[in-house]
Amino acid sequence: MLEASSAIAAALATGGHDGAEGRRRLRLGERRGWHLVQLGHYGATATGFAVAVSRVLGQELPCSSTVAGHAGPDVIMRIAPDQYWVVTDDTGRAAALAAAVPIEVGTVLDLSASRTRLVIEGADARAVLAKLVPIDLHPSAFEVGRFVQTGVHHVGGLLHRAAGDRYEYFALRTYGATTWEAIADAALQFGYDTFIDGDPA
Amino acid sequence: MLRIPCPHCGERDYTEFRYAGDATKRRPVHGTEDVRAWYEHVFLFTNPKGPHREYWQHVQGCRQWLVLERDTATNTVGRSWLARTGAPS
Amino acid sequence: MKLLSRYSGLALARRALTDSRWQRAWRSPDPKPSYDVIIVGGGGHGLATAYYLASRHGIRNVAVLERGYLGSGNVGRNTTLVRSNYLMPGNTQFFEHSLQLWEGLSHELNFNVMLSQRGQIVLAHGPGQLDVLARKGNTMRLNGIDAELMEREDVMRFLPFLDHSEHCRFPIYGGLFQQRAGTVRHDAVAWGYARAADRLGVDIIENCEVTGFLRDGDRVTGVETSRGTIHAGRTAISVAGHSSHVAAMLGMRLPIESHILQAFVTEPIKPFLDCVVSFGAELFYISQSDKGGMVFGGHIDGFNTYTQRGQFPRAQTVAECAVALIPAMSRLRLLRHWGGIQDMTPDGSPFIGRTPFRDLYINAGWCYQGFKATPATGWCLAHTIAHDAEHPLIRHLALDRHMAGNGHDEYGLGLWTYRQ
Amino acid sequence: MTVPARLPTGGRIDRARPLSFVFDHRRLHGCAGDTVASALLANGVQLIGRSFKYHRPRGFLAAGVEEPNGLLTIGEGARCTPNVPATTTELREGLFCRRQNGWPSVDFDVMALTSWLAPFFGAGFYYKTFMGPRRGSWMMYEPFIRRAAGLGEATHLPDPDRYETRHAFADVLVIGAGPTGLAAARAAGRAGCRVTLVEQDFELGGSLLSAPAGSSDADLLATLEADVAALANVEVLRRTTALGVYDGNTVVLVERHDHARPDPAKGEAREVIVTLRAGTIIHATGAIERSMLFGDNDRPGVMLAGAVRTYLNRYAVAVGQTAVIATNNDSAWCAALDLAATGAHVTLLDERAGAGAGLGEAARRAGVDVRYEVRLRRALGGRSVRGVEYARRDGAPETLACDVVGISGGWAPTLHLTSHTGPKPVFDTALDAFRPGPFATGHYGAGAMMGTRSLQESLDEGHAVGAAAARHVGATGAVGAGPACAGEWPTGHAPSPPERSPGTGKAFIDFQNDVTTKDVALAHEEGYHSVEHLKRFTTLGMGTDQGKTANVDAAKVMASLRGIEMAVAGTTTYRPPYTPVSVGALAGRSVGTHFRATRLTPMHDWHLANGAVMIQAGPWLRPWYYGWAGKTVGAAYVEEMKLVRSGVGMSDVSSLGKIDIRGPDAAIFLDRVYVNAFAKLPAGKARYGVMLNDDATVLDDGTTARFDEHTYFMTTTTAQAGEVMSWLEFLLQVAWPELRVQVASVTDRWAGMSVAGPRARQALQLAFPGVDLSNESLPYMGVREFMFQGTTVRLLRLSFSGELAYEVYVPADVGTAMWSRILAEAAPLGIRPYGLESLASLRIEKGHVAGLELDHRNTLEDLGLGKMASKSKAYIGRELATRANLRRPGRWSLVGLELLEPTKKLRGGSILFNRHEALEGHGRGYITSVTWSTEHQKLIALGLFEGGLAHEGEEIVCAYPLRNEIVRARIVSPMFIDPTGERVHA
Repeated sequence: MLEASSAIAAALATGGHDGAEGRRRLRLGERRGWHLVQLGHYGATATGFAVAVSRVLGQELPCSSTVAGHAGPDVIMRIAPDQYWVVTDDTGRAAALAAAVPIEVGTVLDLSASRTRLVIEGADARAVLAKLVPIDLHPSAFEVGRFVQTGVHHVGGLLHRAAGDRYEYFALRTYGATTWEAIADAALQFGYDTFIDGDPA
Repeated sequence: MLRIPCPHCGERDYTEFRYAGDATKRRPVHGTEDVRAWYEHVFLFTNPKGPHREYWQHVQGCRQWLVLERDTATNTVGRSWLARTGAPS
Repeated sequence: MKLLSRYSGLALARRALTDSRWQRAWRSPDPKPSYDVIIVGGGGHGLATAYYLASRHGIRNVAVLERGYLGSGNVGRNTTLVRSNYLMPGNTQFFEHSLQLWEGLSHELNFNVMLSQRGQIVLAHGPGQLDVLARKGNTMRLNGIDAELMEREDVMRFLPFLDHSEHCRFPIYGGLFQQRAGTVRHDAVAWGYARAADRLGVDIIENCEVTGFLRDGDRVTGVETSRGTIHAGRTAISVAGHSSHVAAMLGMRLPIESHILQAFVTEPIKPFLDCVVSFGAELFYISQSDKGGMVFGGHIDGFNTYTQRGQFPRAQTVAECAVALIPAMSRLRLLRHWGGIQDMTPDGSPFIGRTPFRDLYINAGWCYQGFKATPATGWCLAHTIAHDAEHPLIRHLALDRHMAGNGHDEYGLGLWTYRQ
Repeated sequence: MTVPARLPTGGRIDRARPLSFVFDHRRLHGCAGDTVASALLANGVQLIGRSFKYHRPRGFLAAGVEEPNGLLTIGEGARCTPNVPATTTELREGLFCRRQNGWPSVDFDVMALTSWLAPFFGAGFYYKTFMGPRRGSWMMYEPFIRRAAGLGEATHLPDPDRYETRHAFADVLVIGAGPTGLAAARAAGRAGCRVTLVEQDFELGGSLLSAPAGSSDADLLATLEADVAALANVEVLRRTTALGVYDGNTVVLVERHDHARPDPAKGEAREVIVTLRAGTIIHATGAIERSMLFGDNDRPGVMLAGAVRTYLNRYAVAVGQTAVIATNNDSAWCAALDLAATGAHVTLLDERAGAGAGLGEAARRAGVDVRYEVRLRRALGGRSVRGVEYARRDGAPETLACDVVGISGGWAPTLHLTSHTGPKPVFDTALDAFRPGPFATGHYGAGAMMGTRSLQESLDEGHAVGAAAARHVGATGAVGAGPACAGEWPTGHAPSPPERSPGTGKAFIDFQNDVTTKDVALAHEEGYHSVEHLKRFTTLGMGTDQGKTANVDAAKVMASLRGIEMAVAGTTTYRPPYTPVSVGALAGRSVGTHFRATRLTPMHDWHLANGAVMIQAGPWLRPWYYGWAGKTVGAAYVEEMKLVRSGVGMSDVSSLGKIDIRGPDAAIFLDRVYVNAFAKLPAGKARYGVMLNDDATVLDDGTTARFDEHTYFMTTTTAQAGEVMSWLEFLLQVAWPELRVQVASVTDRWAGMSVAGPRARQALQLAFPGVDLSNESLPYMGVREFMFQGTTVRLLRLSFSGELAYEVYVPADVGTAMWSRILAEAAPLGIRPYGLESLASLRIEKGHVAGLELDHRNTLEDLGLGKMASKSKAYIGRELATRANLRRPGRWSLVGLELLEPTKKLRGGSILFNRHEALEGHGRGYITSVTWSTEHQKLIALGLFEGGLAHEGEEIVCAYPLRNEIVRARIVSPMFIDPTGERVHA
């Protein structure tokens, strides 16, 4: 097996940082060992596509463009009117979907390794993100389960509120290190520890 | 700062989008050999001072091309719809 | 009481020590029923055109019609740069002619427009970019225009306070310097041309909005205005920022979209930067005014608008460029930012010359470069109107050039609509 | 420590927290709660600076943001900040400040001589002189003008402080936390919506802060503050200025943290720009007091009456023992009464015949000497005021000795923010000032900024708009009753316009820019009549205070000279920011390395660890050259070229744009996009393609591989990847939505590495044992996807260098592992990495066009690619390519050049000429790219030349006048190596 490496390995290796008060109030990390499948259909094939896909996922595709759906441990996000992301830990997901969706109905594209999944955790996570994304993250406007496609430092990415104080940001892998630096820099005043969630498969 | 209603993502800062010009123009059908028609399509603009329809692409979001109604005299933003649907929803 | 009309140090002393008074800089006449030539638009270009019509072509029965106050458009909203570092055939000669006219303008107009030739450096941030600048510099030299190539070390010596550090995102690799480039006091240009044209008999009519055109078949014979109908032998449109709007009165569609370009000034400080510096990593340029403010600008905001106000994110990206170029700029404080409406064209070059209508001429589409072109535009447009034939320096700027495939893309950026 | 003018009691300062600071090298003392201005006044400092043009001595005019005179340089070294208003700078321990614009010193300033020459230096004098003796003489005078202008001196050192930006959202934004704003925030907060209340001061309260301690107004403030603090949904931002109101209900704020000495190493920012998107905006910005026009009205000690009261009551500064208060309205009576209460001797000069109810009686009780229907003519004194000359209308002047003069010419609503995007100001005759025009839906104004003069009315208005704004955003909670005040401040304004100075001496309108009534008269004389001409001709209102105390008066003086109404005269346009803001704050964290986001390839860390020198390529960092090949780029790239030409090398090409295109109509789609045909490209093959813009200029080139019938893998140039992706999306979503195709950027999904050189196949055979790489199995332009050690590998046999070469793509996370594996396995073959410089040089030798040739001006034919265009199908750009000038013979098109003079150099950017023709004008072409050819052992180049290869074999001249170089070269085919393609097919 070829050894997988992280886009932010070097940055992660430098460790955490004490905040202005000498404390570390946040946890910043990377989630590893996951897969990303992008699904798409054409103008007239939405129904057949939905049927084929939900058979594999065991779950209807979400209609919402703002709230993620769940199929077991998989997270499904409607990223465009005709496109979905399946975020999964299941290595076989892409192949299973590809087998189920004929090309006449839609497309299945394995995008694993194309994104760096950054995790921001802690009570100050919202304050850190407010420095980076032009999105209203007030709990009344951005409930758990919400996701947005937006940008950090003029580069697009996807932000998902995975749990109460846990946010995950899917950065383009080639911008992963620069995005990490921006997040860590924004977290400097609060202080942070770093962690790695899930090892490379 | 302009705030643009993306038909898919909701209202966002205009900086997430890329402006792409006059959406009132109709692109000649692919292969149309009328050079004048292509010239007018590519090079001439109505550029009105007032209500207008224009293309934007939500490049940092859903990457959808959309049509936005906006008043160029005031920057007041109106309706928007996916360009692929071709009409206000 | 004596009225002083000519400007000089002596006249200033006379005004200070005697009961003499200054003559008004320009009269405020009511429009006559007809003129030989009407210029629509009392900005720098329109006033310069009127002045050269009167002074070079003996056509003095001229009116300049201005919707608001004289000089209310882009002539008073720009970052005041003048230069002649242009690459494309046609542009090189045109802008050099303009710079030469600038060099004699204070004397010509008896109005100090404060041409300050402290030089401009355009920076390169990589070897390829320096080659592109070298091509331009070599072309300038071959056309008798001053240009100097600077290597990284030369720039470090010349402007040590630019960011030459290892933290710099886009290291400075070199630059192209033109000593004769510089700045001009922008309002003075409008006022100086207005005063000089007025002395030659040109009527400058403010608060006079053109609302329509008089036509006789395909011939334009005058204008309807908020102050009545005015007949004209020939009519020229020179209304940067509103070109499409005015052309639409004649049913013309132009290769122009209106965009906002913002300009910025800091509080005044003692001499800090002696020349004009243009960043190479992004569009950004900065100089220091005689009053001490750092004057700078960048890209257009990037969408079609007629509002004369900018979007804040552009102010941020421009400020980022300022600090990236000169880290000490961070501590200076921004005093004001404002916007001007700019005609953007598909190839970044303007349109000057005749139109599909007889006796109607247009000057529009100046993109980022209208101010520095002011004297040469006036010069060439006056010639074109006087002779009903394009001046040789503007033959490449015809309104219908794109139909013939004669795009004139100075910066090689391609169709701007897809390149914001 | 003695603080001579500090009152022993009273004020809102904290005497228990003394602070010391340095002013012009003297150590002075103040307290927490002081501004630098109040501390200086408390220390008896009256002369605070010299004016801009005439270098007149100046003291504080105001106590807030409107201050025109009191600008100091604060801080030292790299933290030296010029032109900071002392009136808004919170005092902190150890603060270092100095006065500016005086030489040799502010106390003794030689430049004050200019004041004597003032008659020559009227507004715009420079337009009339400095033109001789010859053209260009201005350059002789300018340095003196430049030196004389400017205020403080800035440092050239990089700013050591940190700035940030932040995004915020609120249902209701209240700007200004005076009584009106507090009442509004209280109401909106009680209704239950998200409220943000911003206040530029470090204390809430606005005008209430100027009330004496223990007064009913002070009690009211305490109550309002407590009410607002009790609401968890109201966010209160102190030391935060609303700089501007922009489209989309966006308000930009700046938070200042200088008072806390932020430590950048701890991530603490000095200033934070907040971009706040508001549901509704409530303007509660109050009003600014106007000065009065009389001779020498700029003498230090002449202050706005409101400032006198603020210094006295808020800061406990004994501003004077013998005071004159001059006014045209009731508000200044408070200052007179409060001063008298401290034991000062106060004379009140009111322009009117009488004052508001009860004021006369109160003044008599307080011992204030009141004189009606009198007007100030002149201030007496030099570096500080010693008295005033005043007169009844048409009466003889009388003098009064005094050590402070408080003036009040009425109040002008602070409407700057409302006019940034909102209504044009309208002139209110009763108010004798401009007020905001009607607001758009969702915007509200209340209190003094609307011209309201009574405290209770302001509270009522604040409460009402707070409730209305809450309703506007759908909040339904009960707001209850509004706050009530116990006392009433005096009301009433005199609509009498300020008259031009009847006295002698200069009457300043714009103190900072030294604009006097005479300058306005001069502008009138010369015809600069419109408010904009007046502003531009006299520089009125263009100082750091943006004429906050000056604009209305100047417009009134001009209107009266012209004999027109103020409504006709109008006012100039207010521009953001409301008060100056650091450029650094706007830049936020986008500075230094973070100026722009950086894009790194999957093998980036490996490159750094293995001696690569990196170079910028748009957002990317790419290896430029490797240390193994040499210490300089010039030496290294030649070694790297030799490696590829003679053995095998590997280069990181991950930055190429990569687009996955799939669907039943993918072939049709590509046929339309590319000039050449792709529909018939067999699966398992790749083809080089070029796409045009609609206007027929070349958009991009690259190779597209077909992996199966419906799946294509497109590569684009690094520079154009984003453009191409957007373009394809446009075509599919807008132009041809009927096509069943999905496109996705997979640039980040795949790591790419090019293995090139005669031994490339051997190298890959070592890396992928068991995979059949024979020429038959994987011929030139063949592609294959296979699994290797659990990883998908895409192998494309393409060549950019002209050698036998392959591009290897693997998922990005195993990029480094694959890269390392190939280097390790093929080590016996001498494989090494090569960088961008040699990559670019190899392609020049092969004659491939790239960035410097693809500059959006060139057509397909110009680049020698005309033959690629299909004649049997339509493609984008086909029609406009037929325009006459694009078909003209003799266009500049691609050629190769070889140097004929081995001792000289070829250089990119050289201009090309025929032999024997004059070297002038624009030439017949230019050189785009140059390299040393290892193959030919000479310098070669690509360029564009008039007529192109029709001139093959001709000798031409390359001119590089920037270095005074002229060299001879020969036009040759751009394909310098292997023109028949034997190597790539090997």
